[in-house]
Amino acid sequence: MSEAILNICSVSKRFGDNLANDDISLSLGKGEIVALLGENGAGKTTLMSILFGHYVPDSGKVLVEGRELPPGKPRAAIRAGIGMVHQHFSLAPNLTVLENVMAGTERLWHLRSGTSAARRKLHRICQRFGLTVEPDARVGDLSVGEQQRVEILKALYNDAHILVLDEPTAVLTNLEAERLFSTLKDMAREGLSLIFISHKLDEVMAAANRIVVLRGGRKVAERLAKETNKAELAELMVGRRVARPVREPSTPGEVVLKVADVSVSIDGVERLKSIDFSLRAGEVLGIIGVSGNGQTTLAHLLSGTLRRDKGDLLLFGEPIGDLTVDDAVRAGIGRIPEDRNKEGAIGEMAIWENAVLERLPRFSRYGLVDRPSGQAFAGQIIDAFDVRGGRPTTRTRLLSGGNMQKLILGRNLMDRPRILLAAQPARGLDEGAVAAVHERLLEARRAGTAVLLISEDLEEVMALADRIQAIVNGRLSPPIAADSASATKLGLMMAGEWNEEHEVPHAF
Amino acid sequence: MRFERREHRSFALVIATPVLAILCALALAGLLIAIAGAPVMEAYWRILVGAFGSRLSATETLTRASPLILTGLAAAVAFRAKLWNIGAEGQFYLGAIAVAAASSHLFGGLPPPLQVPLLLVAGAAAGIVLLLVPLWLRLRFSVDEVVTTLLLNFVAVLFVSMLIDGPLKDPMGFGWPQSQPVADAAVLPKLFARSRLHVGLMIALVFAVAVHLVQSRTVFGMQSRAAGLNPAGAVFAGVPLGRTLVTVACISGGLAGLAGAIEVMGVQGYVTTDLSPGYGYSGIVVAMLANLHPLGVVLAALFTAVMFVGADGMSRSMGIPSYIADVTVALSLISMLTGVFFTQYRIRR
Amino acid sequence: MNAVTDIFASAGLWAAVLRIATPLILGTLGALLCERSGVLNLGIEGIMTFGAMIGWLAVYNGADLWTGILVAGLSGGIFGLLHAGLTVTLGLSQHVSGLGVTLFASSFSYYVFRLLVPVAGTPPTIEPFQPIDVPALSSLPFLGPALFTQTPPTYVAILLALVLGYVLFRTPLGLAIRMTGENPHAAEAQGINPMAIRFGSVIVGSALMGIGGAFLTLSAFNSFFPTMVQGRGWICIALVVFASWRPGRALVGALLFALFDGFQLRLQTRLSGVVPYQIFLMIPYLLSIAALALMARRARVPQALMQPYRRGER
Amino acid sequence: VRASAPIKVAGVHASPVENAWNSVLHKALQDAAAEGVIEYVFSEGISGTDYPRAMREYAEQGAKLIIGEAYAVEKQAREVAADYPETAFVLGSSGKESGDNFGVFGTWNHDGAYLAGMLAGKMTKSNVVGSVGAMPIPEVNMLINAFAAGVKAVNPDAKHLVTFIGTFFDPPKAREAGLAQIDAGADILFGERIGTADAAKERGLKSVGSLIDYTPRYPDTVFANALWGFRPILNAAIADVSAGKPVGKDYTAFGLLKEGGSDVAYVKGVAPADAEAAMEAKRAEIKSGAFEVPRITDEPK
Ligand SMILES: Nc1ncnc2c1ncn2[C@@H]1O[C@H](COP(=O)(O)OP(=O)(O)OP(=O)(O)O)[C@@H](O)[C@H]1O
Ligand SMILES: Nc1ncnc2c1ncn2[C@@H]1O[C@H](COP(=O)(O)OP(=O)(O)OP(=O)(O)O)[C@@H](O)[C@H]1O
Ligand SMILES: [Mg+2]
Ligand SMILES: [Mg+2]
Repeated sequence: MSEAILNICSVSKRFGDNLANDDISLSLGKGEIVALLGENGAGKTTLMSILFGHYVPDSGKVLVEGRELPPGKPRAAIRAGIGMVHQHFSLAPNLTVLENVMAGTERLWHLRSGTSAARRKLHRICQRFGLTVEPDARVGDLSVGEQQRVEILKALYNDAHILVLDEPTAVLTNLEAERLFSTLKDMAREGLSLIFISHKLDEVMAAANRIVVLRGGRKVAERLAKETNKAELAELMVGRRVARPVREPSTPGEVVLKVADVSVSIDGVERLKSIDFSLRAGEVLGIIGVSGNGQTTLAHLLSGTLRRDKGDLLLFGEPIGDLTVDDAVRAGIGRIPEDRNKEGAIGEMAIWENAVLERLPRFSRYGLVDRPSGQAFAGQIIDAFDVRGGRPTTRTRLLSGGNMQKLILGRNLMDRPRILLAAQPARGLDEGAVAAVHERLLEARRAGTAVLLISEDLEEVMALADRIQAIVNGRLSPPIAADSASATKLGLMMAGEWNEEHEVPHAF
Repeated sequence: MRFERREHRSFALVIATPVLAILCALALAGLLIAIAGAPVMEAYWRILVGAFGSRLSATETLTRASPLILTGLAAAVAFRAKLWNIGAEGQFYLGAIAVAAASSHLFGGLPPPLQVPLLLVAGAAAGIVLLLVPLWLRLRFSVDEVVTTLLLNFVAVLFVSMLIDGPLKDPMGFGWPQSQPVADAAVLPKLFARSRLHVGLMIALVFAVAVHLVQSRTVFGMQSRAAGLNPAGAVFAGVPLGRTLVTVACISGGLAGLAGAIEVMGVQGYVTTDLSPGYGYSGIVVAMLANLHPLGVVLAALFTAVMFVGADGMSRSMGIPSYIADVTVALSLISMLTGVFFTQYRIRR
Repeated sequence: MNAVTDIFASAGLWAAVLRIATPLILGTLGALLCERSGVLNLGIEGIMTFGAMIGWLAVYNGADLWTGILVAGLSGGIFGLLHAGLTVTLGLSQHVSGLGVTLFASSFSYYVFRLLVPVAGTPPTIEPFQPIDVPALSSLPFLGPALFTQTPPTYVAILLALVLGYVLFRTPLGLAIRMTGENPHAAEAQGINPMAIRFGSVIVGSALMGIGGAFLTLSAFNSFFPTMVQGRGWICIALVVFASWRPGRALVGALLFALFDGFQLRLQTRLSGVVPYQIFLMIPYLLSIAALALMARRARVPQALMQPYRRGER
Repeated sequence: VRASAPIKVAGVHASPVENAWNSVLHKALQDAAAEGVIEYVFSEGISGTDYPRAMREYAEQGAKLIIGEAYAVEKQAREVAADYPETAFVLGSSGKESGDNFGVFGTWNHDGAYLAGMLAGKMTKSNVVGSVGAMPIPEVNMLINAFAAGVKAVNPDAKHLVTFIGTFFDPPKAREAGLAQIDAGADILFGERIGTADAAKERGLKSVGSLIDYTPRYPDTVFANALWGFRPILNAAIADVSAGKPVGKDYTAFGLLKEGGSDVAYVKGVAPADAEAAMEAKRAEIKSGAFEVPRITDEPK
């Protein structure tokens, strides 16, 4: 490792009362891969946004090859060779790949865009790093993985030699993530320097040379990858020893939910094809699958927001036709949506309103909302589930992701649901929060709740589920017992390799 | 420089900002008055006198505020649910013409206690129908309603113009394009003799309180707010999105149509194409001034009416061009909007 | 039916179409530029009014016609600055600010006009733009009188439509504008300053609106009347939608609308009172709504239209 | 008019005072004020909603006579008058007077239009003349019908085209309407709306103006005008007010040619001499009451 190419020196940044970055220093060598690790809200994105000029730091500076970057100027950062792949994609969906890549790269007042030269350059970069995309495709038509590639291409096209990736794998499938990391390693060998942010310790251990841990806005540790291990990193992040809980043996009860031969189409595309499964009281059934294969549809169907085309849903042995949200709530089905910001909570509403919104019949009389009892309910959730950062009347937007997830769990688990539907319950959460969520799910299982766990995280499913089924291209595999599962076996299942029939897996 | 959202607003700020905004608008208007060569201080005094100085001016201010409260509520209700109804002007006109048509062709013979409510309902219904079209386009084709509701305003006024030039033309109107008048039994009672102030003001106030209660206390109010803030979240929580939006549209369009109805039944007696001096459009600004709060709408409508009637009267007593009234209203609306912004955000370096 | 073919065969109709279309072309291009950058500008009706007034006033006070156009453009730009300040800097809701600008700009122009031109009788006149013949082309049979004897601003307007099309789709600046209208966060991540782009687009777009208004008093007519813009600004807003945010189609849309109008005026002289004139006036609005319904699915609306952009806010 | 302290007169104009009709009132009032006969204040661009308030405010401010137009507010205007019996109201109206203090007047300059039509009928070479109007309302209809009747009286074969532009305030549109009529063959235009003469001017043709004298504005184009004068009506109203007589009557007649209210103003020598002579003869007949121009308020075809 040679000279440091990038130095972040004593950067601090305050948002209101919140010290998001507190005197953080960081350096990056040529060809090095540094992983930035930390809990939700630790300040990782903030630090990278300062580096890229989105935010102006309150104090401190950024040096690239010894020269100081002017603060708050993304242009200057780009010129200095910094490329950033944002946590939330920043692409214009109606423009083509080439347009997205080219925008802002030429002098604005040029009389003509150098489209053909740009096309050639993009092609060269694609070749060199093995990132193929169609330059004239409309970005909105691309898959998430392809969009991720466009984000990286944007940075490379600007001749970035320092590449920053903020949670690049959060939305990628395992396969895509693996491919991404092998590309990143190639890049490092070619002399690019990289910083990436991730909550997934496996990735971090596999890809990074060096790991920097932030906690509460401060840098708390810096380790070489070869000198540390996952357990230590988890502890450094959270500040205490965390262990994910594991399920203890139990005997499941009667079947509470049976899905028989159900198909669902959306916009004319059949998303679920004749699926069958049953769920028993006191068990966790894990459904795994690469995203895009129908688990979102399945979650929506059972949440009561989709209609089925054929087949039967049997709740406690009774066929119920189509399930509506009201039915679901009344029947004691708790629902944890996969996207907590979009579906799980309404940020601008108060915590108590989010707590009661889906169960308004219980908290209203003659069409009038019973505010006191709603607020009392929210107070109970806050106490029982350790929701930090707000009172019942606080705007929900102000909660961090982890605390918002606790609120959602709480409103569903407060009433001891008979069935709990949990879609990606720990996605994007840090180690501490993941452990807390898992603990709650297992607690519900102990209390006799039937838990349907839909997840892309194999480790999570293996730790929590009693039985596992895979969903591939809208079809559901037969269940296997979790004890007989291994990562390889599950990987095969997710690729559609199960015994009865041979399906072509969803192309990605 | 950037703006940061205030999580807490001090009471002093909430009071001080609008005061500052009004002062700012008055200062600018004063500049224009001075350019016209009139004494500025006296002009300010005349604005006050023009708005409250006599029984006439006070009742006129309230008369003008009445339809503004209703159109302001129409916008506030819709905007809360993120239904961008820019079409209150058109709904106002359809409400008005529906009243005129219904009174002269359907209910004309009925006694007041029957006819008045029926006509109010007819006016509201017409407003609703006009708003349901863009809502349908939005729900069915995801067409943005800002542009469609805006465009339908012009269609509605042309449609009214066609009716009062044709089937609804008043045969006693000496050929002028105006509708048949509402029946005598349909005229809203006056609140004071020798004034134009009519019970429409009471109707508007009742609706402001009703809308406030509905929004803050009822299940529907909470659901419509959720639908506006985050449709996906609302659907997940079991809010029937389409039904909620349709209900919101019915309230919003109905209020705008009602505004047209009371204006015809309380003030004008028949419909012409200049029945509204932009009540629908001003209603939107009124709603924004009120931060979409129904009770705030009452204050904002009063403020707008005071500014207009006061400045209009001032122009007459000072002999300066009467356009100063609209200029003053526009200036005060713009500076109030800016002021409201600064109660929500602070400047940070 | 004979009447109809007669009308379409007359060069006068086509010449009228270009004339009627000119202010609409300019206004539509202005609104289109604003919307491409993500800002709806409902101030157009007022800005056109003010442009019509101030352009005329400048010429009345001795400026030459092109200076009048320039002054109208500048004044439009200033109102654009106001609108951009309210919607881009402060992030206030765009339709509300736009309605505010219209209310202010139109009443302010009447006020200024009345102060500076105290009336007795009809307002004074200026010597407006005269039609110029395009050399060679204007002597073509039919086509010459139909298309090539217009006043200079008409040619300029058509040229501007082509230029704006080129700028938006062939230059780096245009790409930056489109990206800002689609996703300002993406633009910023590429080193583009979305605030600056929006400011620039709104100012230039509003300047075009001002010039469109000035055409009414400096070419289509020779004096200013309060309320003479008569809803042309709103038609432009409709035309932008009809044109699905493309300058070339905006040109076609404006010409089509002008064709309706010119045709309607000619048809009336032959069959007056058969169809209520209001029907003709409704057509452009209804067509725009229909066009919206047809293409909304294809989602070519600038995705960030009407969404305020605030740096550092998620 | 007696020379006494000027009485206070207020003008309430629904349109901006550029509008030809309002400008006739406005000018007459300004002139009277300049002569010291009255003290004149006015408001313009007053919408229907605000109109009654403007009337009331002027009444409360002590205006003795209020001049304006009741067309869009016939009912309310009478209510206001009833509420202010001390104030005299004389308003342009298609309706009847009411009470002691609410007088009305119509705009009857059709005599002049008829006479201008007689000139135009003899001048047209294409045998087609055209009229551009705002909307088919009675007073506009009456005017255009009278012009057409004048044309037909001297040239029964002439064709008469009519266009309504659907608005009172769009000069560019009136010009387009005029051009459309020229394209349809008209070579003399009767412009009820300003803008029409611009079309004639552009094509080097002749045009007839209405209400006010457009000849100074279009010297080579407008050769005749169907003038309407408000001064006789105003004088009559002022006289009544000063004398303390009720104004609740119809003042229209003061605006007729017979009473010197309206007239034709034409540029001598543009029309053929015999046409001018015939027209002058008819004018004398109208003055003497021997001939009355038909008043037809149906929409012209
Ligand atoms: N735009 C903002 N306005 C106000 N506060 C902010 C803003 N952005 C970040 N913060 C604050 O800064 C802190 C750090 O946020 P940041 O996004 O950097 O966290 P992070 O480490 O990236 O978390 P995650 O792992 O969830 O992405 C947060 O706790 C938050 O309070
Ligand atoms: N625009 C903002 N203004 C104020 N505070 C903000 C803003 N954005 C985020 N925050 C605060 O930042 C903190 C962390 O936010 P952040 O979005 O990083 O949470 P998170 O845990 O990373 O969620 P997720 O895991 O879903 O990304 C929260 O306390 C939140 O209130
Ligand atoms: Mg996060
Ligand atoms: Mg982050």
